[in-house]
Amino acid sequence: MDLTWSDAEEAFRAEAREWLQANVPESPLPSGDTREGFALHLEWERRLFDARWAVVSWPEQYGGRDATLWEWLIFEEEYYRAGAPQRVTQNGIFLLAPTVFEFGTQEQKDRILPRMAAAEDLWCQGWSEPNAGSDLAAITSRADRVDGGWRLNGQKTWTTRGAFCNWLFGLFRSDAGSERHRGLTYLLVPLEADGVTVRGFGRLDGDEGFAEVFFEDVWVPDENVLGGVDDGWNVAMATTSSERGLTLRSPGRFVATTDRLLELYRSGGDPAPSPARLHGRGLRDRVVRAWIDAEAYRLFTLQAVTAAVEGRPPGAEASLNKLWWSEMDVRLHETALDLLGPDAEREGAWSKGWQFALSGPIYAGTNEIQRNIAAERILGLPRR
Amino acid sequence: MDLTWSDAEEAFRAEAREWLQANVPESPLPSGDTREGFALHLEWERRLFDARWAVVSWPEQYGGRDATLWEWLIFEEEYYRAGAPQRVTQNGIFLLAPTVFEFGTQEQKDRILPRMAAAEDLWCQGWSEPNAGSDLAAITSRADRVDGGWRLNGQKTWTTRGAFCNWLFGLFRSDAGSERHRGLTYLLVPLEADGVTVRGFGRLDGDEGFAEVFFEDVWVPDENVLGGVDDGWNVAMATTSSERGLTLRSPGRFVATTDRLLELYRSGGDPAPSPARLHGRGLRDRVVRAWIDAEAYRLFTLQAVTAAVEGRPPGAEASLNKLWWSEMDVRLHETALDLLGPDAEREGAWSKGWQFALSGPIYAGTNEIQRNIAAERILGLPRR
Amino acid sequence: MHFGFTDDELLLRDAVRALFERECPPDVVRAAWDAESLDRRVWDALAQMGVPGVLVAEASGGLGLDELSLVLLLEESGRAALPHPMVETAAVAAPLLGAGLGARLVATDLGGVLVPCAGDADLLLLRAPDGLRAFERAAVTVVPEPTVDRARRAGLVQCRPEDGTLVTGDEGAIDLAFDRGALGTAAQLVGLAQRMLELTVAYAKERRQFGVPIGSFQAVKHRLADALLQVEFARPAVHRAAWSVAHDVADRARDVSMAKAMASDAALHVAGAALQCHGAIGYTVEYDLHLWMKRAWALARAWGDGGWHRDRVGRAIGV
Amino acid sequence: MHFGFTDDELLLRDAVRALFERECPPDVVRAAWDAESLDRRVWDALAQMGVPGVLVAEASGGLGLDELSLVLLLEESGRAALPHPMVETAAVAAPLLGAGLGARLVATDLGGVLVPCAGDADLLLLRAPDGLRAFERAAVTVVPEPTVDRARRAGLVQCRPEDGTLVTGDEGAIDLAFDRGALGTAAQLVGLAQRMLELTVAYAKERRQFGVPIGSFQAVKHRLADALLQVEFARPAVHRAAWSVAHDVADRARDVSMAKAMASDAALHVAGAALQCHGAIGYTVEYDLHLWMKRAWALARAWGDGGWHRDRVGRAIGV
Repeated sequence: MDLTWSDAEEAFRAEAREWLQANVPESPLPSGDTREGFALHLEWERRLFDARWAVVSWPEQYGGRDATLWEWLIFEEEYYRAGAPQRVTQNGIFLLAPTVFEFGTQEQKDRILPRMAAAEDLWCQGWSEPNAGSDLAAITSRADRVDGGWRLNGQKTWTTRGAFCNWLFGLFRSDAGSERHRGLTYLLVPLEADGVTVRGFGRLDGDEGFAEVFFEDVWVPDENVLGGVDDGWNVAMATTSSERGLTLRSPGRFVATTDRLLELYRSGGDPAPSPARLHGRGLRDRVVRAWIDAEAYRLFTLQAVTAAVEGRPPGAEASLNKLWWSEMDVRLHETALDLLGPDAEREGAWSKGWQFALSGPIYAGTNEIQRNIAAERILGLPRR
Repeated sequence: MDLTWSDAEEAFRAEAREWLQANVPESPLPSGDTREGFALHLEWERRLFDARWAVVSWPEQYGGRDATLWEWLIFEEEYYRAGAPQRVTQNGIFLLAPTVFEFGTQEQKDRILPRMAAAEDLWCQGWSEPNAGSDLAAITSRADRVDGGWRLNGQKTWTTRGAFCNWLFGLFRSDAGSERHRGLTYLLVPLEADGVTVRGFGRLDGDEGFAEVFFEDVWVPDENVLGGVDDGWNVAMATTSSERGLTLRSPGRFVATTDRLLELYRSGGDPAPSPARLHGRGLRDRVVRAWIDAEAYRLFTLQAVTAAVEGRPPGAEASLNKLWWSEMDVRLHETALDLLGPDAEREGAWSKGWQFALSGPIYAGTNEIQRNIAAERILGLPRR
Repeated sequence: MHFGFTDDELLLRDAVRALFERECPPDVVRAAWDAESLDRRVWDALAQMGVPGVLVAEASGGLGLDELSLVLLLEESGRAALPHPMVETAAVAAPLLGAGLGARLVATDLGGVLVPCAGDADLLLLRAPDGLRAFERAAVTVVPEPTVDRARRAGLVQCRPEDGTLVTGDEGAIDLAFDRGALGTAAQLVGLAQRMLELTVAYAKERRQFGVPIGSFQAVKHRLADALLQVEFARPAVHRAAWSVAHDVADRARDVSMAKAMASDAALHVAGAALQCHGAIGYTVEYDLHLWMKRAWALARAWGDGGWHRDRVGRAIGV
Repeated sequence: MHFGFTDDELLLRDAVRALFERECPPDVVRAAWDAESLDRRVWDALAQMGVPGVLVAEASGGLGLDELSLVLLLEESGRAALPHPMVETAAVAAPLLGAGLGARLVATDLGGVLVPCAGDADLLLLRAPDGLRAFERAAVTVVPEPTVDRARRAGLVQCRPEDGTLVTGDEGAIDLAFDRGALGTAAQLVGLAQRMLELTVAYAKERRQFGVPIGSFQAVKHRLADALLQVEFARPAVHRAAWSVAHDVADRARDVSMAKAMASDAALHVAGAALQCHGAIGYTVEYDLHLWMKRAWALARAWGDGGWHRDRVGRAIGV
């Protein structure tokens, strides 16, 4: 065990920190889940790309730095510490790109990845449907074989930032007679295509963070199939716990939030300091627990990255990872709101963060599903 | 709404308090779940009976005082406040007696109730079997029809204080071809009968609180059938949330324990006061929560007794009642142990109480079963 | 000893519930989010029934009832997520100002710096150095403040004490007014929790995944059973506190604080369970759940949050 | 950066695990409850492998390893619910006393007033006004004290300081000894939790009710998934704290306290889940679970409980 960073890693950290200090906007951008905010975020994404900080762990040829997973973790720590803007490109970079790296043809890599890194193409995810949420395998959106490509019909929903993106990656039922996980194909769909209708709608915090996407005889060419035809489920799942680590939820975000929580505690609550609020009510213990939770998540991640670096394949512990960060994030914000007391209902970073945290136990597989997975795949309890 | 006691009720309380003050043993009796302790508890039970405090809510003819449910609650409050001994007769009084009142013939009432009240007959429960716990309807112990009675074969287990009792009430499969809830008969079995073997075994706290009871061609006469033949399930269940309120878990116990907890908190922990233990760790908030929990349980009970007095039938809310008191009892004792810190591992009232509290979420239908009942019968969620 | 309500109390409750079902569907709540001024139709209907004067003596033109009726009606207003300041008007102001409020709306800063409906109120009851003062709307400045539940229409109020009339300088009377506010808010929280639970149970019965209603999964069942448990134990605490206020017993402050702490916790707990059992649909503003959930977040911490009130209980019980 | 163990560290761990599986089955734990004196066969076997000297330099006859090896071995001792004072001997005493302990057992009051195996120890390390002193068993009086886990064989120790030898008067050295004790106990708690979880998973697969294994019920699955989560996140905290002690970093106390707090909470959490998922069988002394559960209750609060250690973390991080 060696919990120190090498000189090269420290140098990488210093470079990242210096650039971020010089470039992170002084006042926070408006939410990237509004139309105006999204545009401002794109400027930021392009500045990141120009300085080659957009996709540090990617090969240089696609706009990255060939950074190690350790360097990626360091970058993320610095990114959140600097209070840099939310990454509106993250669904492409964290969810689609690992799949392209693993299943894409060279032509697809060259076509997709540089434009994704440069925030020229903006990707949203098309997995969930009105009747396929936790039960994702119930997908009914169809892709019918036509000459040289596919004709799409159906509906996707809960598509994050769908109203602001120009490409969608999604799963479609390509074998009309198939059921459940079989007969699905992973397709890349331009949202400007004829027959596509995108309707944005409001998330809990009021931002237009979601979209429904309707497909009516939409044509996509064969070159937009990622991985094998009818093999979409495996393609999509293979990278959900990618050994490239790119789908790791980086601890930097929670460590940074916890630092803000400690500040809030020390300041006695914002905006009206009132020490009486804090004593004898267990709030100090909860603040310490929050710090411990975030630190434990950082350690769990170091352990996972060590395993990845040593080439040990990741397993169902991705479920544990998700349970931890999502529920920690809720508790952490709840503690902040309890510190704020009556001021908690004010709109602001904590109330926004709280509402966002609440989505954690729901999206990317509800925590009920994650607990099933942990119990069945790690502990070996019977599926029934 | 009127939350005051009448003069008659206050007089009843004063009489009970005075008698208890004069009669409760000065130093606590040894556990009633040991052979020696049980004998000492019987002396106490008989003293209670002689003063007509054993079964206050029963008719006078069976040894009671015809007390109202309100008076019963008052008596229980005073009983626990006085630190009076655990009732080793409670399984008869609280579980069997309501059934006898509802389903027993006059001959059975006259035969069973006075001797139960006087602690001359000591009753234990024979419901669970090795393979029928949460799934009680899986009972396989058999009662076969023979001339003038029944021949019993099989095994019961988790029989509380079974090794010290002389009678068992239990459910037996009287219709050999029946399944699940049907074809069971509620029978009263003398443990001195030929063919009965009782083996006591140790509970978590080391006391011989449990027994296994084996039946090998045990004969019981027809007069020992309670309620209808083959109707035992309904007979047993009809009184699990008895409108007579006798199966209510009285709040007095928890209120008294909470008072002890407040004392413990105020004393800074026993035996080595150390105020540093108590500050900044959320313990004060937990102590207040414990008090609130117990008080809320008292209010919930007042509401339930009001409904009972008004003749409204109780329903599935008995499940809520059980969830609340059993989980509150665990939290309450856990808080006490955390106040004690390193002294918590010492044998003593709190550690004994903690171990006992842990049985609450398990016995009388696990809390998993209770939550199923609450969700299905109160909220109407589908059984699946 | 009798822990229950009279038939008359329950009949009035049923009438008010029917009024809310008719006059205050979710669309009315939703409309309050962005309306220039608060639509008063529901409130006028309530006023016609005399509800704002529930605590005012009959001789003074009120209903002459006590806090037991009050909490039953406020629980209904919580169920409806009524945007109007019913706690502030009926529970806090009316007993102090007596007759003559009619259909007027009152706002107050007794429950916190953020004053709900400050801009919509006809009258404001504000803390001043010498006690509690009443101000006409025109006599104060209101700065709207963005909060998570926009139907609360919260604002910050600036005033010059001399522009108002002294209502009372008696700290005991102000404490009682605060206790009525906290009690009333607790009742609303129970109503909010109850409604969120009902909404979620209905959804869990209907929504199907894996070929079955999601309400048949044990995880969903147990979470909703826990939510029910919280509501069913918070409610009697509110009812008892109502009795304690009505009879001004020695333990009044303790009982109100216990009720507010339990109701705050129950509502937050149920909101969490409701959102998780709904999944993504609950996370949208198009679905109604968020209207109740955000009110619960706000009210759970207004008039003192759970920790604040447990602290007060602790002082009362000597720890 | 490398958050993992070397093959050598893991090989030694595996060898010790095998030893415990062979020499310390549940019967050995059970026998320690009532035995007049502690059976030393397991300990002698450990001593033959050099385990008590894991932290002692090779030059002094030890294994010359560090706290990373120590916690791996102590986790195994927790899994086995070893009744011998391995933390006290290998983690606390050996680094202070150096070579020559051999197979001797050490007891200490550094972790609390209740001294485990006080009557069985050959040597006692006790706090004295001038520091830490070592006493031969014959030089002290031991009063056995009944505790829930009788295999802890706890007692209260009385001594006259002048009957012992001063080991160290340096507060820093004593703090380090305490941190090693807390760290070692945290490792044992993780092992205890792991074993209770395994026992319960095995039972839940086998025990049938309603015609299916109880482990197929979602309530049981989710409870055990939560238990797993606690263990899997506590373990890296223990490993990191071992590194921090081995390298005596500035954050050593913080890291040890975080580890002990997490391990204490995890073990208590898993004990609760294990008992509930077992049901009545877990509530008997004939079944083995209680041997682990009671050890967890005791160790969770020895050497500082979760709250005590979070308080210490809080001071380290400035809240």
